Amino acid sequence: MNQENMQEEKSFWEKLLAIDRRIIFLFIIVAIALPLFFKVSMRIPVTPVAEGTYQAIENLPAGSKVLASFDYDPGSMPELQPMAEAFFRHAFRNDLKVVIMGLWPQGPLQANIALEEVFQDEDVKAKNLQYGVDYVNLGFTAGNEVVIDRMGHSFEESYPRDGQGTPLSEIPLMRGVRNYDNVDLIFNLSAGYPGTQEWVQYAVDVFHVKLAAGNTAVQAPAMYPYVQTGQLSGVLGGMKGGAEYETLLGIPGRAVRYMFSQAIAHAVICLFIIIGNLAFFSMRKRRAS
Amino acid sequence: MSGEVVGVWIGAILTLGIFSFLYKDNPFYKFSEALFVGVSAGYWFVVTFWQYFLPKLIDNLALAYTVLAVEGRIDYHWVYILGGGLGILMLLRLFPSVGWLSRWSLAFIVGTTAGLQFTRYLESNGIIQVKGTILPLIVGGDLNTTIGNIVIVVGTFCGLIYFFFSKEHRGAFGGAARIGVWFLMITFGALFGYTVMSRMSLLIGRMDYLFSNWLHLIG
Amino acid sequence: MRIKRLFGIGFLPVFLVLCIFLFLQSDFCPAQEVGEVDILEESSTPPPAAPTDVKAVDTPNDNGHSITVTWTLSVDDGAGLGNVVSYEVLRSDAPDGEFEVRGLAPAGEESFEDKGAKEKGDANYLPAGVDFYYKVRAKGDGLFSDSEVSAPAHAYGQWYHTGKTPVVVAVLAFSTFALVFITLARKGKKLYIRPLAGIEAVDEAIGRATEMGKPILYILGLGSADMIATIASFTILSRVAKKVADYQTQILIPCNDPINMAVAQETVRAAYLEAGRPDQYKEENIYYLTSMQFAYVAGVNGIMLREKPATNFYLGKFYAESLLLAETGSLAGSIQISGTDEIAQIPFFVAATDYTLIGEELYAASAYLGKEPILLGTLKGQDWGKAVVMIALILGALAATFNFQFFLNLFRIQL
Amino acid sequence: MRREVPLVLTAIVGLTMIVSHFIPPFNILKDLFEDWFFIIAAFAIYLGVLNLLRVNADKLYKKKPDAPFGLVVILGFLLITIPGLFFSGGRSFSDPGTPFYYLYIHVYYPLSATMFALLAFFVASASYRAFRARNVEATMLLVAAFILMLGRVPIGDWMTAWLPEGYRLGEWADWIMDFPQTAGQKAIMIGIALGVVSSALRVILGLERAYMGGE
Repeated sequence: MNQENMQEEKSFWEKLLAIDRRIIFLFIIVAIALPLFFKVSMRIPVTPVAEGTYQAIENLPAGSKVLASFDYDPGSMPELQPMAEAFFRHAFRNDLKVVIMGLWPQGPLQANIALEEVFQDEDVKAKNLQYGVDYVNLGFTAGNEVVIDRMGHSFEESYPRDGQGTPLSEIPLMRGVRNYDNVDLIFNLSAGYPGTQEWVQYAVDVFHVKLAAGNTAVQAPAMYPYVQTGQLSGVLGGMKGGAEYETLLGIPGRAVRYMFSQAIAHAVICLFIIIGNLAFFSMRKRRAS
Repeated sequence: MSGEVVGVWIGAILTLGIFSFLYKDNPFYKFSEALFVGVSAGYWFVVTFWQYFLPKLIDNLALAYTVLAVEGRIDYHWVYILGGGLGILMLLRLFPSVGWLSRWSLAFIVGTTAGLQFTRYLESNGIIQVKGTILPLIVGGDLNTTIGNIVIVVGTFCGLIYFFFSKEHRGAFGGAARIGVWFLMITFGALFGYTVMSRMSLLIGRMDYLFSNWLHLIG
Repeated sequence: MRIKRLFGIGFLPVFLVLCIFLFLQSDFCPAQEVGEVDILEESSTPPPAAPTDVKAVDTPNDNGHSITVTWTLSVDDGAGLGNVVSYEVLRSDAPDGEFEVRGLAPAGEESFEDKGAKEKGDANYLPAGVDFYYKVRAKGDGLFSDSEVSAPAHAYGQWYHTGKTPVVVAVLAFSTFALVFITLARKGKKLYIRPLAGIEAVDEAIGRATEMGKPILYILGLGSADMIATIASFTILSRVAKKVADYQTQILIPCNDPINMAVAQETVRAAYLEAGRPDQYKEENIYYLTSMQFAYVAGVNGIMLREKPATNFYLGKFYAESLLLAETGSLAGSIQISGTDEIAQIPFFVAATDYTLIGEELYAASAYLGKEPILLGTLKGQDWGKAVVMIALILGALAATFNFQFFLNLFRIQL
Repeated sequence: MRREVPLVLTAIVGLTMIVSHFIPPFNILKDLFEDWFFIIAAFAIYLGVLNLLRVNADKLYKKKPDAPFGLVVILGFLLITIPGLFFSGGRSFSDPGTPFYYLYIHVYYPLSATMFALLAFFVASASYRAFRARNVEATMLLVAAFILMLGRVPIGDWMTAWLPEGYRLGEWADWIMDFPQTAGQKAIMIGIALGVVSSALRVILGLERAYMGGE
């Protein structure tokens, strides 16, 4: 009897060690997909660098103009798109005017995708925002940092027309906006070159405009020195940065949801490692005895 | 249905095709895989044509020809004919009798790589890294940095001992090599753990694509 | 064979016509210089003071075609009126000639490198040996003022880059180590080489494939022949292929790069020839899949699940695909030997494959497998290199602790 | 001719590249050779594509079991090359709005991103299989991975919230990345530099010549 029991138990650990990996895959799918459906507001510790970006936007008085440069492509969507959405929610809530542009060809399209999402919100709908008055999308212009430099003299030089082909002079929002002197903040979402570093070097250092940014997790640490010197108000780093921004904003969105998935998934992996090791050690002990 | 909606459906179906691989190999995955291989090879072919073949070869030769026609002098850019020649030698592989000539192009490529990387690695992976390891072992008033610097110097030293090929790992030398292995293992563990986050982000991004962009289950 | 030739012959004229057509269709035009218009405004505030002491000299340690301009900051830069925004550097070929803008430097900068193109015909051409004159314009709020014109300067090339001396010393030292030990090895000196688990496993892995009657899969990585790791993989492939030929097993090599495919074909053909079995060589087993990272992985994963190779080799340059390949391989039940110099990927190989060659071990592998004394000699040279580095490390740490600046300067490299 | 020319060519080109690092006027050769490299690669892609089409046409011709998928490969190739070469505005082929871009976004990108995302699953299964505290070395790897995995998400900080600030899991993770990880990385990098030097030398001196093929 006893012997039989032992055999059974042994086979349990053995089975656990040789578990079909599809079961592990299933756990990961559930760990990631399920939290996406819950609107959980997880308490996310906020870092000072992320708070810097939030405060730079929060402190602008209503009616201020923000130039938002979208310098990334679909490859960085999971990390940067939540920041883009949170930014628009933030800007529209505080009645800021947004001028969208891009140094990457797909950047302004990413902005449009984010806008579509944000316009579903009841609060935003209620504001009845109008293109050309509350926000405008200038589109993409080739030339990397040269564009940044030229816009210091005149936006019209780089963008004679907006993304839809309307001359800038005919857009109400752009009236009186000649160069960086007429915007109150630049907000930059960047996944590489050209990106935040170029904005610091060619816009902040030369024209003394304020800059706040969001970057991919890989790139963000390289921007910390600029935050330290004050050239950059703050930087959001990766999905976690997006979640911090949403937490500060009080509107938990994609990133917070994503972060919840992320945390659960990490916990599940750690749990699997622990189970694997328990099985491994009990097997070894048995074999030794 | 607009082009965009059709596009999302195509993308979503192909996404599921690749995911089905997790269960087991099946015709749906085979189809997605075959399409992926074909489309990506075509993608690369198109990119190579517009971004390498045309600007690097044809444009340079056209420039040389323009200078000759307009100013009547032989321009530096004619040397690109040699590059084109090496390229054509590669294509001779299609003809077994003269295929061996392609080895000249291969020799050129291998030689260029060996020479370029020789100095590049020695400088950026070698000398600059050694220089970066030259750290003061005692930093007054900063215990954290002091310990950290000692860890870096000792770790790098022992790690290098592990890589010795011509000496047996025995005695004190073997002990140092063992410490070196510990450092390597911590490095690997840390890099593994560090990457898990971004890998999970990718999957979250895909899941969200399926649930929000395609099925609109999440608002 | 017939299909191949048909493709080849039919293809070339089609290809040429295609090229001509596409070229005509494309909008060929040389780069355009974009002029910059400065807006001058009547204003009550005075313009910023001009920078002074403008000097132009040849940029050192280059091949000519570049002149460095330096100046003393305008008194209004940061102080005074504080209205300097940037400096514009202008150039002319005569002191009283027409000056053209060469570039911009932000306020606070005191130098600018006027880098020209080295080819005649390029719009940005800066000839060596021709005198140029410079002036620097302080700009702020649409107003500007120009400095005095500098003394003439011309660009010329240097025959030795003085900032690279440490690299020269290192190149000479390491080459000498290698050559000395190659010579000693030629003379028959026996060299001890410590065993490496990953290398010892190669024979066993090939033997297993023979027993099982299943093929061997060899992945050259995602790099092209422009990476040494890939070239190291070619040299390992030649050893592995020879053993494979001896054992009369099949080796499959799906390639991500057509050049890799060509080199792999040459390598394996030579190995079979050397093993005395040229008739067993099958070129169709070495083929091109696609150059795009994840599509390549999708293809290779399919091969692994359908062909069920007994042994997988992953040697060369690998990126994020490392774990996708290694996990699928383990799912298919293959023995796996991996090696890469891409540090971020080594952990995944360590976790998911049976044996891993870590960094330098990948480069040593072909010498290990070849067992020719000359190649082993180069390994001994490598060890001497390591010894020198380790001594430098200890001395350097001591020098930094006691602040001996002299020693630290030995490692200064100018890029 | 068949063996000697390539060996001599490799040696000459290799040495020229090494020397050009110290002699600025040779930089021009470095740029030129890199351009030639691209040109050769641009020609070689025709070899690759022909090879791919031939392998898959073979599957169809010989009526192998996976013949339909061979056809999918060929059609997939044509699906993107024809619009990419002829109908996407020449050199601005990859701009938003072109057919090439549409295919990139809706076919290539989802496939690629999904394949990349499979890593999440494989990270989990590899961790389960490989992270066993078998011996001291394996334990160190395991512990370091554990700390980093938990330290990068909020869970780590919750678990160690009872510790004083500066000693929580997130900070441990940073410390490991900053110091021991840097040391290990440096040792590997320096080793690689020496390995590259020695391999490059073997190639340039013609000691490794197997890749040049036989007679």
